[in-house]
Amino acid sequence: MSEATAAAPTAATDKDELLRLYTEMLRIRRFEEAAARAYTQGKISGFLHLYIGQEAIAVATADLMKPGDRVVTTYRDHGFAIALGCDPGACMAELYGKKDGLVGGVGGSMHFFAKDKGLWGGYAIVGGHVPVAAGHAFASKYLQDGAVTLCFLGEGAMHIGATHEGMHLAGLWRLPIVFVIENNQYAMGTPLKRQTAVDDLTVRAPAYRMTSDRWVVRDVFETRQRLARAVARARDEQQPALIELLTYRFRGHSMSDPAKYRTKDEVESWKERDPLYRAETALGAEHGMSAEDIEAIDEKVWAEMDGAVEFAESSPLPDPEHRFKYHLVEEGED
Amino acid sequence: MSEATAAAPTAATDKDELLRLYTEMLRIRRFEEAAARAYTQGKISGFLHLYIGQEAIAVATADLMKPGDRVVTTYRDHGFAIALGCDPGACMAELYGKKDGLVGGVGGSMHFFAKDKGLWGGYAIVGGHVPVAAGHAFASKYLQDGAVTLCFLGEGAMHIGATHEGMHLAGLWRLPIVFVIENNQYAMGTPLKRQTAVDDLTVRAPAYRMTSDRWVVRDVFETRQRLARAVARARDEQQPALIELLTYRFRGHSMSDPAKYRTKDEVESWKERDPLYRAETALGAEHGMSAEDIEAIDEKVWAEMDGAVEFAESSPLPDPEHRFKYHLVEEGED
Amino acid sequence: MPTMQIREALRAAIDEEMARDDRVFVMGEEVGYYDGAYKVTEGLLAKYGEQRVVDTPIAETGFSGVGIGAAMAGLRPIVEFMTFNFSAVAFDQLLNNAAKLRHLSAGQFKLPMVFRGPNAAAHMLSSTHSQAFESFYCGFPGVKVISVATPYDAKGLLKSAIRDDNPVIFFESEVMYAVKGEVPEEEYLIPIGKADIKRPGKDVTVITWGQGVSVALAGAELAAAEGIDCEVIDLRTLRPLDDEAMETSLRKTNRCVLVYHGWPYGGTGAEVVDRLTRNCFDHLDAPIERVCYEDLNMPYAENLEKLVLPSPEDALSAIKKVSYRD
Amino acid sequence: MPTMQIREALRAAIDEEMARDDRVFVMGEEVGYYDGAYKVTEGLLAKYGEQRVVDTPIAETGFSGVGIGAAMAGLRPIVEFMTFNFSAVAFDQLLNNAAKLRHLSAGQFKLPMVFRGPNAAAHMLSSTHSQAFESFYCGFPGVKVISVATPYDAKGLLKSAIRDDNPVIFFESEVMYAVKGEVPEEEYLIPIGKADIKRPGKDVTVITWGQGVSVALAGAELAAAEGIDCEVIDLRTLRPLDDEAMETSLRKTNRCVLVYHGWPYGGTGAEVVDRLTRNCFDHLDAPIERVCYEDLNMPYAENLEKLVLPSPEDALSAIKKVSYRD
Ligand SMILES: Cc1ncc(C[n+]2csc(CCOP(=O)(O)OP(=O)(O)O)c2C)c(N)n1
Ligand SMILES: Cc1ncc(C[n+]2csc(CCOP(=O)(O)OP(=O)(O)O)c2C)c(N)n1
Ligand SMILES: [Mg+2]
Ligand SMILES: [Mg+2]
Repeated sequence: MSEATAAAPTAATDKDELLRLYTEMLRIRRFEEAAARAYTQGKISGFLHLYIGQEAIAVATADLMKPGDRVVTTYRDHGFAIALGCDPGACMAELYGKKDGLVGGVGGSMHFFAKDKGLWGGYAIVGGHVPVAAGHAFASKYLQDGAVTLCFLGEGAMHIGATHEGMHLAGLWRLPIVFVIENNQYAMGTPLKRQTAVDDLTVRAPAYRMTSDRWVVRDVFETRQRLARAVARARDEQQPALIELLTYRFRGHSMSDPAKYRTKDEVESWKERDPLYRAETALGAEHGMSAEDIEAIDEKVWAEMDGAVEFAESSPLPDPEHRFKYHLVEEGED
Repeated sequence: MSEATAAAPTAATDKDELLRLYTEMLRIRRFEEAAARAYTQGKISGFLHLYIGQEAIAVATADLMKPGDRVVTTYRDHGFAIALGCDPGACMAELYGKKDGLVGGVGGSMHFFAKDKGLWGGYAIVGGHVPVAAGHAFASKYLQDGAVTLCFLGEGAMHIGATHEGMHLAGLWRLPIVFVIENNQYAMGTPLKRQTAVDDLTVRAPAYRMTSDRWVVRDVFETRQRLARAVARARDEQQPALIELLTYRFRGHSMSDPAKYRTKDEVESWKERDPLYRAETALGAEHGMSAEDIEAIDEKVWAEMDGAVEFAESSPLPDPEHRFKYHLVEEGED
Repeated sequence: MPTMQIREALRAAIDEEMARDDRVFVMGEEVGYYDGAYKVTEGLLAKYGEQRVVDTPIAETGFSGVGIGAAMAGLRPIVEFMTFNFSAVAFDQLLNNAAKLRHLSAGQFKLPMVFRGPNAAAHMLSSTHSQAFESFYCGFPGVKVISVATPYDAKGLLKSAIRDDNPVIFFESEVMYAVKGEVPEEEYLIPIGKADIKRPGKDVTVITWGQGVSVALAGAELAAAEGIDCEVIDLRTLRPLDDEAMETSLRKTNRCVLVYHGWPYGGTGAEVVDRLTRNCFDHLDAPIERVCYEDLNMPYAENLEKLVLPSPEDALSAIKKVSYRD
Repeated sequence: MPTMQIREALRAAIDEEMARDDRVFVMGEEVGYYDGAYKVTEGLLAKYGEQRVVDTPIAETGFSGVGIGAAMAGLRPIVEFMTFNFSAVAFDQLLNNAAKLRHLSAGQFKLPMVFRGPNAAAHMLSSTHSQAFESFYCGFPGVKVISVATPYDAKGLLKSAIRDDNPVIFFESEVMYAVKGEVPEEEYLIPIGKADIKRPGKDVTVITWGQGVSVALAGAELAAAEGIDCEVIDLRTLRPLDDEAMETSLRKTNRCVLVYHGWPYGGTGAEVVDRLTRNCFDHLDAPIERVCYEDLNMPYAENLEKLVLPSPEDALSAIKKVSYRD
């Protein structure tokens, strides 16, 4: 990891841009903190996998996507939903299992879908979405619609067969797709070194005739720029890519995981790389924003998320009849 | 492939050795020719996948194995059975679905098993045996029995998930195993270039932290020697390996495949590399064996295989009650 | 009416639907350059080209998933399993993606696709290659399941399956591809979910599907020779089941036998017994009998395989048993 | 007698068998350093070390296959699926290797191993994480299948499963790991294949297993309040089924209801109905009723999930129905 770390440039130049992306990252973080609070209060149940620490990836991605492009990701999907413009109220209502939830309360945290916003889904079987994402890209090539599919997966998903098969077909068929490994160092409690015999997961790229890239996610601009390069080649040259992003989740695997398997030192060292923290620092130190101005943004964001919680809490439960819907397309339905 | 081809040394020095291995290869070929004839006569049914052209691999392997070592392979398994010392009569009887078959007529061509001879099975689901073979090696490590498992697979099996998972675990856990890809250029009718985006299948070895090797199988001695090197490292250093053997099957995928998908030229060019043909040539040209002496060997081998056919034909059908056996271990059974 | 093989009927269905809608494509191992392992797709590559007749590596999870993803993006894939035995490695894609994604996305996505290929035992292929998958694939919601036994049904139902906006699992049979039958010149569709009376009768209802159909019909002939007049109902669709057709017949005959290729424990066989005994309890004069595989891994040897498979004689015994004539 | 949780009973079974036979080992995701996703294997790594408590990457096909291969080579693996939902990606290994290799090798190999983990719905995990796998894993020969509902049964049956020389599929439940009950201090084994009467009664036989047991018992209480005395039979082993226990009860009560977590189509539920109606046809005063999941993909929302799951009230309705008191 050291060389990738060494190469990382410092943050952005344009203040408004930085402020905009900072705010987007903050919205994700605050959304999840609000969700975590509700979970702790027993208002949300099931599994809740937080994205805290990885927000820059979703924000950078959403920012470079063109209309028609698609994101396919895992159960750790709130960040992409917020970044892609889903209403936090609808997202929160989904976590609450309410009628106004993003998918009407049928999916919960692990299954956010917002097709019109480019979120083609959060998937809960590790690796199972990788061939599906390749299928979206297959359709793009077939229909020549010019869209690129961005498929996100945890580093833990690299070891399962479905991932291999999906990537292999994408490479063989030169599909317009970018696979992005969010290597947050752990699969549940298992550190990378007990998952695989290698350090660098992009070592597999040549086996699929993909290009690769790999960096520590410290800077949302760098992340956007390097991802954009891969997306452009996927779109214009039918060159699929395998990208490994070195990142960290500051919370446990899910809300029920106390994350006792890592040291304080390790967590602290990653906090220094936290793109949100670094953006905030840059806004102050490099762009002269005052602590009050930054605090004001946070308050605005918190207000939005408190509103989301309120919306979720006041949303009704799904109608009992709702459970019969959408299993099959019924005659005349679309 | 060119460089691998270039590096191939010429055949052996010791005549007796060469004669012995030549005879072993010939036994496999004649066994299968006898089986093919019986199939054409309608005496054998089901699938029959011939190994003709690849015999050197099984012979070299059997020759380097130590007691306790295991071979796990695919449905293309007759060659290993003969090479490992299974009685051709029992093998033929299995193809006939007879009582005296290697596994009593329950498995047929695709499922030869002879545990005591080191043949830990022919498997018919592509890739499905790879994790199982890793499991044998896992047990060797656990029990410290010093055995090595040799897992053979077609190049077509490289693209399926089970293969990836099995190899990945073997690499992670440093198991005493050697994976040998018998790249016979086709998976049924699909040539390598439509199976994968790469030419060299050992490109995956680094992803599993395995050593690799790759050569054209023209010479049974070279094959034995290079395989033995990998086996020794697996045994002594817990260093698993991924080996790609460039070879060719001269028949169709199975007896029902007319193999129209390849040119005569291609087949001819591989015939020149045929280790059996080359060994025969060397016996004459380098070791001064007469055509009659060579012919005499062939006659002896044919006599053995005609005997095998006779044995199979006169073997009774399995008892009807036999179908109830071996589904579960019954009380007191072993 | 012209006569054709089931293989040709299936091919005609695919061909017509590909001509009708260019979002329809075929994908699987050896479907293109090899013209299909069992020649169902013969000639389609030549006619429609590589984009629409897609040869795949051996990666059932991969290409099933690609089919699912392509369907979500607006295509209409026909995914061929060389045989359904090889779909076991793709089970997760069928169970957790094909059957669930419309529901999970609250209707944002449709999955108009067909998984098709031969199912159940062929001849002397041993246990891993002789399995009937309806007991696995009928047991969960979100899919439709079809099993065909005649060229007419094969064509009409495959066309309906391709046009259906849901994932359809479509069972054929290696040993039946060459079975011939009449198929109309004009286009027709057969509705999914409707059973068919393959032989009318009044004494015993024989319910069957797939490879069971010819066994059931032969059994019915044997029974006729003994004066028992069987009504043979070919379910054709296994999910959803045509309860009405089954019950109508049973209320008439008051006796029922099932004949099919597949293991006994659970599955469609047990489900039919369960439904009929509950829904027609007072109409049943005898317990329903099932004639199917023995509960064994399929042996390779021909004589053993034959014993494991259901035979017309087995069917006759069961028919006589429910008629209290054994 | 001491009281412990099901989780502790399972752990004790594994611990005792590991102490007894050093060929027994545990393998799965997070079984070691994490002490088990649901803490069943807590403390075992510390006690037995990395060689015998093996954490795996996320590769169910891979580590199931490794377990199978290790069993063939003389070890006795306990393979944990974090939940059985994730076994779907390993289906081929169970179906085509675990269940068949002894047969294919004509008895040259034994496969003494256990696949275990939680099965069926937990609470608000949505459709991919709420599935009951008995309808898939009971349908083929070559395996035994167990489902436990009390600490006593969990310990006694897991020990038997570990000692069994065959592949055993062993179902637990996330939501039942904390259920407490008495477990003897002394060692004991419970034979595989024997059902248990969890509540004796004379009016209606209620057959159940797994998560269904508590629902059935609660339903029986409700029925008792209305004067119907139910006999609740916990199958415990789902393959092979204990026909004798079921039939003995049914011949006494002449009425039967099934209560279980799982989809309705096929599976163990339908199989039991089929067997009982055939074998006890003249003893049945009413058609057997089944209380199980609605035939739907499981929704996340709590209120919807509750409606899909079987409840004591549903059980009561069915009990009254078969008693002609509805
Ligand atoms: C096939 C499968 N096996 C196991 C699980 C349980 N599981 C859910 S998330 C997870 C860890 C995934 O780690 P990683 O891929 O690194 O993603 P991260 O959670 O770190 O984002 C596991 C084991 C699953 N969902 N699917
Ligand atoms: C999972 C699976 N898919 C498909 C098949 C059908 N099939 C049997 S052999 C084969 C080709 C295998 O090619 P390769 O791995 O190169 O081995 P070879 O036959 O050339 O020795 C196929 C597709 C199968 N047995 N298993
Ligand atoms: Mg991770
Ligand atoms: Mg090959």
